[in-house]
Amino acid sequence: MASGTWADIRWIPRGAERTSTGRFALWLAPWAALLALGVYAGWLCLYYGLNQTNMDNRFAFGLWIFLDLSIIALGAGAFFTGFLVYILRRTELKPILNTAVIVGFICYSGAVAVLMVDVGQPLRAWFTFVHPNVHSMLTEISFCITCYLIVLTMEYIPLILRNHELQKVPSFLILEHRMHNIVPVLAGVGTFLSFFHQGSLGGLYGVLRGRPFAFREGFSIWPSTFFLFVLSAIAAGPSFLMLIAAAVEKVTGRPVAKHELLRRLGFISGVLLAAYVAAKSIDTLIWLNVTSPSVGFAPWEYYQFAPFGKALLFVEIVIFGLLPALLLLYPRTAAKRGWLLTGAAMACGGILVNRLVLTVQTLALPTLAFDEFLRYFPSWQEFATFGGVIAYGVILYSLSYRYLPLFGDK
Amino acid sequence: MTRISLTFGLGLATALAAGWFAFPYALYVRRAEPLDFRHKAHAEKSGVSQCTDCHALRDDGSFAGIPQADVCAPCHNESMGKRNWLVNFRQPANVWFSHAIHMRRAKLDCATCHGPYGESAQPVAYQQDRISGYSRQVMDMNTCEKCHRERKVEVGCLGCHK
Amino acid sequence: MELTRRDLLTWGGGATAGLLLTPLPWKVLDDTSKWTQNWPWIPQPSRAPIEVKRSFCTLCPNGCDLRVRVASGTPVGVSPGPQSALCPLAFGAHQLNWHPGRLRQVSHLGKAASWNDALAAFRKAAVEGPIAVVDAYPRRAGSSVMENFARRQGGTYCIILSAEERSLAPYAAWSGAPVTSLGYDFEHARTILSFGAPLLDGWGAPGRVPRLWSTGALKLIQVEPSLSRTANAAWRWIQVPSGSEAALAAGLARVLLEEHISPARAPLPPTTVAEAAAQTGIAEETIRELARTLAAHGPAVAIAADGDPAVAVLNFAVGSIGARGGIVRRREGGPSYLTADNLNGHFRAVLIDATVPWDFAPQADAEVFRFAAWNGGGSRAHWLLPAPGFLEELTDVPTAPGSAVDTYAIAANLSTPPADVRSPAGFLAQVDSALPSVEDIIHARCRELFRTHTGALQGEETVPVSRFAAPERLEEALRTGSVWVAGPPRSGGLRCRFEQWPQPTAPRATADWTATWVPPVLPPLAVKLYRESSLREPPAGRSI
Amino acid sequence: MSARYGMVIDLDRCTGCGACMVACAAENNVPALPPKATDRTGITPMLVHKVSNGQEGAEFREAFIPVTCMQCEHETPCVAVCPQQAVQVDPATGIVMQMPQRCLGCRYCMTACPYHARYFNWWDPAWPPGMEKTLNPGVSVRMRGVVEKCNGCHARLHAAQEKAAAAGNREIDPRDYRPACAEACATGAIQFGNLADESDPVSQAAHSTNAFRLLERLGTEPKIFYTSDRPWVRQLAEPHPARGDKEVKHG
Repeated sequence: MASGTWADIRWIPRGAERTSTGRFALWLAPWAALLALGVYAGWLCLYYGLNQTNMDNRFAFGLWIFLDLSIIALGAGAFFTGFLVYILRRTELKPILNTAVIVGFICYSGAVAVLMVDVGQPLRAWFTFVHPNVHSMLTEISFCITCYLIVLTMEYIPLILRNHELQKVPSFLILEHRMHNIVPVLAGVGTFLSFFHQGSLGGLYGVLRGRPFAFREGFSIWPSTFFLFVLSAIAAGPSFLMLIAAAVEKVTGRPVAKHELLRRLGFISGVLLAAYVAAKSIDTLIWLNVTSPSVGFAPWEYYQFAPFGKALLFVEIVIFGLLPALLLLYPRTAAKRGWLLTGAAMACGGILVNRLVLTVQTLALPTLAFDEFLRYFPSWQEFATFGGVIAYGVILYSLSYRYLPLFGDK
Repeated sequence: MTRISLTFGLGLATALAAGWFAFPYALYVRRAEPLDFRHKAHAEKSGVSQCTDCHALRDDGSFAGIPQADVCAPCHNESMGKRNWLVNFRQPANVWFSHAIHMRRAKLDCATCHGPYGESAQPVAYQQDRISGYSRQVMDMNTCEKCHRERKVEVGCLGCHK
Repeated sequence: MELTRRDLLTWGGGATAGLLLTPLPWKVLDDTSKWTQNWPWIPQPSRAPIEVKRSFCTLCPNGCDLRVRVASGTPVGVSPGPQSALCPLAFGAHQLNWHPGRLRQVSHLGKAASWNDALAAFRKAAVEGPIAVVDAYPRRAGSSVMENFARRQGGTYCIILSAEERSLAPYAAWSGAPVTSLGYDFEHARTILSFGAPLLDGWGAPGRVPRLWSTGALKLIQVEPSLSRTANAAWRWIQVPSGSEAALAAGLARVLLEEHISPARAPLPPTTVAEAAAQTGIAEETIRELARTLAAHGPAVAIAADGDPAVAVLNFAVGSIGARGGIVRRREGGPSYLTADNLNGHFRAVLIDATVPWDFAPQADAEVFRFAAWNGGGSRAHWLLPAPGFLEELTDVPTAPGSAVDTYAIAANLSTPPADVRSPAGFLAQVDSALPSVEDIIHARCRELFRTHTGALQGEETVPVSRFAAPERLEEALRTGSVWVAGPPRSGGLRCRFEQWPQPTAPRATADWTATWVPPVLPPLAVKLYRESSLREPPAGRSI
Repeated sequence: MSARYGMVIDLDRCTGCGACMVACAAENNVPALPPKATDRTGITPMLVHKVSNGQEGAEFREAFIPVTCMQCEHETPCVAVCPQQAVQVDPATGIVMQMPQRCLGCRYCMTACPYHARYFNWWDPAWPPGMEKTLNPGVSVRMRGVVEKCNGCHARLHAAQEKAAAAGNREIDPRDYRPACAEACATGAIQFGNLADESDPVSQAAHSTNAFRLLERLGTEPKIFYTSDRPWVRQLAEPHPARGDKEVKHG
């Protein structure tokens, strides 16, 4: 039953059950601490430079890029659900839409924040918009992500404005309605932008002619990884939303998403994942037998350095690809909540493995005959910075959940 | 409605005023030259006609910039000593500008870039940008690029940067 | 009328809109990025004009010639001159004068002191007893000031031989010629048989053997227990167990003499080829074949890196002593010096020149005055006296050790020294006012060169001395980077008496290219080389 | 007019002394290493690798491979990926120019370069007190947080151009423009010249039978050539991740 300070209570959606202010603060406290640590670590990197990290001339990209790629893929649920609801009119997914938007916003804003610490000269980042190199995947990413972040913000604002305290301000009420009407349009724009930058993130490595482990042939300017990334992202997005919903239920102890909804998401995820696994397998075979040998790299030699052995390839495609797809699609397992969520979790895990291999193994592998396989382990500053982003996400979501009618509470 | 537009307009006006007038004034710090040198007076009195009479190229083609005291010596019997001039046109350390190439090869005259600086009756105040540390008069890259485009002289980054 | 929340919001909206229509946000954005391009804590190079000047590297006795770019009294770049190539360290040498290990202050037993204290102490010592002066770079004008002082004071002047001179010591002993007057005529040799001398790795002038080797005309045979840089690049690497070099030399000599394939005549060595093969683990046939190569592909010369007479003696059999392409005596040569390891007798004090390596341990009970530009640490010196650093003093450059021809050059001082440094010559001049100054000696030497009318000056072009009108012209040319080069060595100018086949001495470790490098510290950029490339380990005993 | 500057490096004449590295660092105002730096966070626009033939005992031999920016001519990996045109191939010289003042330090180009010839300024450049006086005035000091690489000693090209202009010539005198590494090489193993000029000995050497380029099959047309008479050395041009016989660096 709602009980808390008057000041706090009046912001909570009418009739919604929320925990007491005290318990809510207790829940936030550790996350706030983590966020503080992350901010401190980020400041260290900005003030003293990136020598605070364990990256070096060979490992020019490290933990941050890996996790950026991952969370942006997981955040794909936002645009994809919007696409399904507003463009394909799959209204049964509406209950999860708000969560999707917020999760998307968190993932993207978090990724951008980390990127600003990751680049050596954040104050020059805007050069990309003034002197863009149209051939660079990174340019495409910068533009798309920036635009899409704006879109997400515009999708998020009406949610905030739906808070009944804020709606007391008339202009806010008007604004909320106005913006609510354009949300379908935003969804369309978001879909378009997301499609491209999700792909470009794949292209990021796929175009690296100098890194035969990552280099892929493709269609016109886009290497195959471009499409694989889109596919894997929209496959993992719904799964991630399932996990979030489940987590919310666990934490709040209130049913927020019916099993039917989860199954629906699981089904979508499963179908796309299956498609992805098929495409990925074909791509891998072509690369192993055609692309890589053509530039003189004997493909299996990539896999002789632990821990990046052949096993990892199997784990990525079969254990964390095919298997979860089956779990999500096979009616008997899909019917069981436990199996369904396991499948979702493994699907997301598969994305992580894929992004890890592409970012870290590519850099660790030698290219010249006389250079060596190198290892890298992130410094605490790198971990802490990212921990901060996760804390930021949890806090933002918790606040949204507490004060906004995310699951359409009356 | 009128009230809204009024307050809105008020905000607009304040911002415009701040941005266009207060900001430039606050951005630059004015610093005095060690000596208020007058180009015009020198041109008239000493009969110096060419900029290059005082601002010469060295044998290796590098530009001598502001002349040393020995150039002043013939006319000024009292020692001028060494002065730390604030150079209005000094480019930052990462720019390589060759006067030799622009004067000898492109046959530009000084005024093309420096304007009527040589005829200035009063010393031009040195205004330094508080943030970037640049002089306000210093030629910016767009101006260089514009001229190069017009004359179809394509150079890469390191053609002008070092 | 009172302000409502709405008023504030609309005002804010207007202000935001307005601000975007002003230069403010854009200018700030642009300026902050310019700020990152000119961070105030990043050092800026000088804007002063650059002059290219000529001088010589005096960080080791090889005296390579330099083209130095100088901006406002500071070298900002070092390039090889037309005559030489440079060692890796030379390219960072201009940074040494600001090395953290630079000595800038007189110190006595680790405590700061003044030049007057040091002078007083030295004068006292000079009155009380004989003083030994140790120098590792003899025949400079500064050296002869020290030598003069020692003679007048009743003390002793002694030198430390360079690696090249140590390898020549046996021939000096057999011929009676001073070791500083001997050299290798590599320029005319076609085969070099090196017993462990790092010929491509800093033995002698950095450019000398490497250049000859790189043309492919020189057959380089390296005898060494392990694969050194030189062995790796040599035409042949003969791997022998450490200590068996003498046996191989004897074996080769025996073949050469038995088969009469070399012009030389000498009694047969006691060692037979079979014994040599047994000791070295090399097939007899290989030894014979190697000896025939020496004979067929002459002029050939053998180098005993550590001056082991039992190896050096091989040159008798090869017939390369005093011959073209072999071991020669230079025209001018040099006087014979007492070497520091033969220094005996009691000395009240020892004056150590800045060129002496830090591992040199002077006699225990003497008061040690040590000159140095950089602190090598752990010295047993009572007095540490800051000396001029790289290109900070005018000095002349005598013939490089092991050179076949005499040379003379003058190293101009291009860098302004710190306030409180003095050269030993300057210091001694204050003790004994009758001593000549370095300038005087250089003038005198130039006049002498002019008088002899031999040799030529090599600079941008080569000009015979006879073409110079006056000694001043000659000196001017020398001071601006020309090198005086004497005529070729007299053939047969070196006669060695053969006594008997010497017993092998215990092998000494051969030093690499940092051996003759005077500073105990290395240029910071060379330290990068050690740390970031897999090329080599930092040399022992040098603080990098 | 438009030259194609390149190098031919005779690996059989490289003694591995490392003079090219030091000369390069000095010419380009590369800072000395900060104490905490590892051998993978420093700047070495020219880096000499030590390799071996993997044989045992008397057959064991080493070779030294100076690696710098290969000045790729075609589909230059770093140029393609830079989001804000901080890298470009100079049409007049063929030199791949890295512009530190434009760079935002995203390091994408470093992941793109197969030769690991690009270096990030992990540290603020710093020198012992007073040593900044020895900096080369022709080259600006790079700030922390940007990528840099071999720019073909552009300061020397500038000087040559200015000298030519002052003398009233359009073209530079080739003798006035020679990068520090080539100038420093005692044995003349590193030869620098204009590949576009058939009369240039360097462009002739580049077409000799023993000439090769590293990872040639990537198709990036490097302008740094190597020559060697030793087959096992020539093999090193081919990618071969299985060979691990590069000596593990100390430190």
